[in-house]
Amino acid sequence: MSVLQRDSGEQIQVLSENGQVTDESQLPDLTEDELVEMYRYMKLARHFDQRAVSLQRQGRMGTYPPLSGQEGAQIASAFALDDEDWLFPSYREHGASLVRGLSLKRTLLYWMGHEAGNAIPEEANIFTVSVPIATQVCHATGAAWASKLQGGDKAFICHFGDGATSEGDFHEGLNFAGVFDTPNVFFCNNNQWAISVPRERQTASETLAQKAEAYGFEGVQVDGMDPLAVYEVTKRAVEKAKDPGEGELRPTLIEAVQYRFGAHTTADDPSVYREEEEVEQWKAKDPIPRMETFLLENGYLDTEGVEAIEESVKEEVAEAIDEAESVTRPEPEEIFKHVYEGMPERLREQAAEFEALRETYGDDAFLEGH
Amino acid sequence: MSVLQRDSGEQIQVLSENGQVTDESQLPDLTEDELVEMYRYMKLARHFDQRAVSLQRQGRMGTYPPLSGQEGAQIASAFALDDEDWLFPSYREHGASLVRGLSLKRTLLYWMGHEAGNAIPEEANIFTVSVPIATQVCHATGAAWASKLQGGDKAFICHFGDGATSEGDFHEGLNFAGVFDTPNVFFCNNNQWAISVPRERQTASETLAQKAEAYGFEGVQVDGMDPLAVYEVTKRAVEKAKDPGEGELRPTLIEAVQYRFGAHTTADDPSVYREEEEVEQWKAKDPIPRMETFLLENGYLDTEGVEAIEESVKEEVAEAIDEAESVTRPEPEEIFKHVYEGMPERLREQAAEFEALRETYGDDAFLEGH
Amino acid sequence: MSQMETRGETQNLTLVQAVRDGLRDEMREDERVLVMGEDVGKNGGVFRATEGLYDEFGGDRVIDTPLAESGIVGTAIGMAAYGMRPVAEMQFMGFIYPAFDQIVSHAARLRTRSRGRFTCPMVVRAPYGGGIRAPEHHSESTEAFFTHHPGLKVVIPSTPYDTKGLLISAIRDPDPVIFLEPKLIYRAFREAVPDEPYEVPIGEATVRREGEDVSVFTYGAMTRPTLEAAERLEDEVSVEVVDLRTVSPLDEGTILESFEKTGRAAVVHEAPKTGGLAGEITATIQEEALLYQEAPVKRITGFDTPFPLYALEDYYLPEATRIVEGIREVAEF
Amino acid sequence: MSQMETRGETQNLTLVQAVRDGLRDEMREDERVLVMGEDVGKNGGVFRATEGLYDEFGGDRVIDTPLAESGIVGTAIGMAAYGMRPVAEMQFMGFIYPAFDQIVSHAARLRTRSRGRFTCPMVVRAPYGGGIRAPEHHSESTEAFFTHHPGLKVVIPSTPYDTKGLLISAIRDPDPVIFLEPKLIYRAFREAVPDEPYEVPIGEATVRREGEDVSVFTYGAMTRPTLEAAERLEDEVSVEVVDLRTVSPLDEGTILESFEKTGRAAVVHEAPKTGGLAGEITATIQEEALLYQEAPVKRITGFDTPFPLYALEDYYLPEATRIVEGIREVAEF
Ligand SMILES: Cc1ncc(C[n+]2csc(CCOP(=O)(O)OP(=O)(O)O)c2C)c(N)n1
Ligand SMILES: Cc1ncc(C[n+]2csc(CCOP(=O)(O)OP(=O)(O)O)c2C)c(N)n1
Ligand SMILES: [Mg+2]
Ligand SMILES: [Mg+2]
Repeated sequence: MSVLQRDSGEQIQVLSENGQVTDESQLPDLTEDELVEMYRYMKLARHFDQRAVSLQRQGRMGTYPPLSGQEGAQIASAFALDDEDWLFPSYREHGASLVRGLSLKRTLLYWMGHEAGNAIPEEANIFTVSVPIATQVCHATGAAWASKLQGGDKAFICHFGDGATSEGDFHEGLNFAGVFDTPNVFFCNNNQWAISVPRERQTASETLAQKAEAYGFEGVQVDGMDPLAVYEVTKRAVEKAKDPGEGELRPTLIEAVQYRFGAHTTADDPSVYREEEEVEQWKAKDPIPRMETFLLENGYLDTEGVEAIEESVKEEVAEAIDEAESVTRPEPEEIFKHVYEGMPERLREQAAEFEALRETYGDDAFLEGH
Repeated sequence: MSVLQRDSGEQIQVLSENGQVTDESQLPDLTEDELVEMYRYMKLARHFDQRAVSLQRQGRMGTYPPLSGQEGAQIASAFALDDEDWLFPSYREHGASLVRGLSLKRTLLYWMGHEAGNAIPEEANIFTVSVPIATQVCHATGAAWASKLQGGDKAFICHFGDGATSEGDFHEGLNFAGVFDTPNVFFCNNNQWAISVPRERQTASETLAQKAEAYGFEGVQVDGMDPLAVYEVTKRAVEKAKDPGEGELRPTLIEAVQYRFGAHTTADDPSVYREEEEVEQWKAKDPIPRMETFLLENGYLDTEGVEAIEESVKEEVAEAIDEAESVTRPEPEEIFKHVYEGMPERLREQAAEFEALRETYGDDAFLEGH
Repeated sequence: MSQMETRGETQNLTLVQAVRDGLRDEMREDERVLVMGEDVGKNGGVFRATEGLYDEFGGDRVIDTPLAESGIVGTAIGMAAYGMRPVAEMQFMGFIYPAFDQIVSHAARLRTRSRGRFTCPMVVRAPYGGGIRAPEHHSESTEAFFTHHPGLKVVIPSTPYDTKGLLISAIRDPDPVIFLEPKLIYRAFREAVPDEPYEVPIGEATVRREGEDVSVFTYGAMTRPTLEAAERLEDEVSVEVVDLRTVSPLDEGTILESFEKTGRAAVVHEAPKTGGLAGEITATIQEEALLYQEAPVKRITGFDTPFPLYALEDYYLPEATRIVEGIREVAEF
Repeated sequence: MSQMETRGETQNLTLVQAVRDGLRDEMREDERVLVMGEDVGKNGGVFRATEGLYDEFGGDRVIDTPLAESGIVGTAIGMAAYGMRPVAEMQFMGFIYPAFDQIVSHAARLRTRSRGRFTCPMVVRAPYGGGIRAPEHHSESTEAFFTHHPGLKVVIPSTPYDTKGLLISAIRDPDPVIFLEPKLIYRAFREAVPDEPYEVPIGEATVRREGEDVSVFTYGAMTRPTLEAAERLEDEVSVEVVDLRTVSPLDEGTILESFEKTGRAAVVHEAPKTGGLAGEITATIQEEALLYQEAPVKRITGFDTPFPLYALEDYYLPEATRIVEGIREVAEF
């Protein structure tokens, strides 16, 4: 079993920090339009993120986990999927989910505390957000396994963080994937921090990619802030998941090395545990200017194009916010729905009792307390 | 991080299957007496095992997990510890526990359903048996960590099976050990089977030793039916745990490749899931004749010596059985003891209520049912 | 025993055979159904509950998994969400806890969380309870952990007939069901079980013995000693024995109907008293029927201690003597 | 508030500051005490409950661990057995379940299993409960899982004074204590808290408000809306409010004493109704004091549903209106 690109010096990279192609041989097979689309998605995700953080600041949204810095990994990994493939996100994958068909409005609604934000539309192959760390790894393996048993030909990508690799469910999910040779791509967004815990404190292994060694399949480390490298590595993993070579196992563990520029969530203050200097260093690798330079220098896009994109993402985000904010607070009976397919008697009674109280006292009586 | 002896062809071995020394350089530094003592322990464990199985057959004991075939790994790994070191056993380590000071009588009592069997004597550095698979790995890491924080200089060995490597607690325990650089030796008794599940079904990784790669410390594969190799490898791991070399981490994962000759437990029928042929193949590696040949050929022991040992182990086991069987059924109030340091009021009431009933109806009223 | 439908062919089966029969029938009927767990394949399960299934359905539908309960339940959740109907076995109830997070955080909540977009039609089977001289952790009955969590159903049969019918209902149920099998009586007796698949509805208790003076609510392996106690008391107290069969959601209708008739009740279970189901049932009774109540509801249960090693297990488990005494106390209050 | 000892110097602290104060005092007193968990070190905890401890005691005693709850509790058990006094933090109660097996199978049973040779003097701290507009899984109150298991103690303070005293008692306790902190009121108010270490005994409830007509048993964050409801009802019903403080073992003495005086009771908690502590308390009351009972005990609790996302959480949580209504129902029965 080969484990590629063990240490950081050997990470797969296609674009340098300055947006220059460093390895022609790995340039992905993408059209101009696709490259521009990827870039636009990254800009959209970044702008969305900034607006979401400020919504939270203004009390218009609850706790929110920002993604800035991680657009390269999110957008490019989602982009590398075929239409029929599935995405199993963690809670930070707003960019990846967007590419796969989850509207910004729903993402906003979710973080505004509406269950409706999590009702993935039928046509989008995205699983609901999993908050307990690493638990979704097992779900992704199970779904991929089911698909394989059903004779399907799809890949299942699952995103999680560096911190997630310490959980038992990471281990069990990857181990099952190896044993049952399921069509999975395990995509680790190693953003160097699990809240305040640095990567070195998470595990003594030199890379996270090498953890694949324990499961008998391939592990790859990639520059996670290089969208072209991420695309290429993910694409290959997706292809292998569907059609492995002789003697090869389908799953891959991808470690995408990157950085979270902002706070862990809007409830977090990173200045307590990390130096601004470190952030600055990583900002030099920002995937967005890197991609922009590449597009500009290759003539795939000009400065007007860039400006047009900037305008259009602003509009798109503003519209999504308007839409989300115009959704009224859900009715309390929503609490009782969808617990089971049918409603057990006792639950029906509780709902009725509560409704009666609400009629007597009015809504405000219940909302004042907190 | 070097991972030694990755595949079975490269296992560490000192004695061939015929008891010939294959690698002089690895011959452990043991006196004649110590070598004979190891041999005697192995014989004792084997004989104990056979008698225990027949006690269960005769209805004199409950379910019992046999160890035959695994004496080499158990005895030699326990032997490699220094007096002050600690053992964290699984449920099958009767041999290892014996070496470390747990009497056969107590082991029998435990499997006869007496809590008293688990009351490790103060002078023995053995943790209580852990039945839930792999959970003890975390305890061993925690204890080793505590000892290190206290400035101690001890090693903590933890035994578990091949099946245990699939559990989340194996992963979390080893990962903590790597991060906190704890003085642990993780000793995997890979006996090829987890009840009916073969090693290949447990994980797709080529060896279990290579799983250490995920935790940044050393993994070693050893012929687990070669007591001298096991001793040597364990000894080195114990030494490293106490005094690691420059840049080295303290923990080691040892995979001791071996075979369980008998059933998983007396409740198991291995003929349902494995071929007698396979058992026969592994019997050729039996650690006991191997060690015996080595001792005889080197003149450390003669045939009378062997016979004397056979006699003495029989006596020792017979005595332990007599002692264990002469222990009367514990008093029911034992149920209520040791739940907490003090007895909460409600528990006291339950105990009293039960005692009153027992006085009224007599013991038999409670025992007849089942 | 009561609502048994025995038209058509039947076989005399033990409870564990009825488990296997139910699994086999549903696997034949519905190819989405699969069985997974430790030793369920070639070995046919450590209690032989899945015997023969591997030969009939092959390794893709009767799956020996690695030794990892969270992995088993976690992947089964993914499978269930993706159109399969997995039946995951936990080898003993005492080993279900590594999967606890997956059960309560995901199986129980997937439907709620996704507003019905994803569901989790899976069954988690586990043998539970004491009395078989097993080692530590092999005798638990911690059903109350699962009855406290919304989104789960919890079923505990006490007869072969019910076992097959309830298991089939559980497999067909659109939501996750924890299916606990009283291993003490896996082979204790046989009963006529129809060859054809049939459902015993989830959520319905049954009256195993009619009586006028005291209602005793129980389930699983405790049903038999409870019936025995009722018989012993025949000349003294007329005891009604209600076998709950489903412990979540509880069949309040049947419980209250019986209680309103007798005005006196006891609950019998193996699990520790504090926080056990007996407390929930008692609370429900006094909430809904206090004015009928003539005596405290007696909880005849395991003690508030860990389950002891087997030398003492007979003392731990409620048996006819303790049940007789408890019922008498209620009758005489 | 009742048994407060305020001799000596005091400081006005919030509840979360009292947590930190208790930890710091015990770490100063006893060098075996250490704090471990996710983000408890440099970051001082996501709620700042361990702020400043890392600077004072260093990384060997205030330990940032990898993200692995079973590993945290499992290694803490090994540490506790080996002479340390670990205080393990679970970042939120909703993330305690991966450690459930270690808690119920080991922490709770080590003493029993080894006949006292090994013990587990550890504390597992977790913020619990709703009301802070947090994401999914951040608002659980599943204390009933832990109160059902023998070998554990479960403590839930509702004031800064009690928090420090109970936490110190928990750390000094020879057995494992689950210490649940009502995060809704982490910063809701301040109270004089002695600078010196002191114990508030585990297992003792306290009467927060005396009354004659109805006893209301509650704990944690629900204590405040319950007191508010009692005040609102002042002219109508004389309400006694008992803050349980320890939910395992329950202080039956105080509960029964209050109930025998009033003959009417309600229990208020955030956790779902079915299988929650209210049922256990109700069962205990009717077992021991049925003859005093004049009305059904009312359970004023969370619904039998998963905790909703925050847009609806205010409806889920019992608050003064529902409590007032429930108490009235009891009073008027
Ligand atoms: C089981 C569990 N434990 C703890 C948490 C609280 N928590 C939320 S995010 C987080 C850190 C996650 O770090 P990482 O996996 O690196 O992902 P990142 O947030 O950096 O994307 C923690 C500890 C949780 N959500 N689930
Ligand atoms: C958590 C848990 N799950 C399941 C079991 C039931 N069980 C007991 S032994 C065993 C197989 C263990 O295999 P392995 O780890 O290889 O050890 P071996 O018995 O071969 O020594 C199983 C599944 C258990 N004891 N604990
Ligand atoms: Mg991270
Ligand atoms: Mg094995």
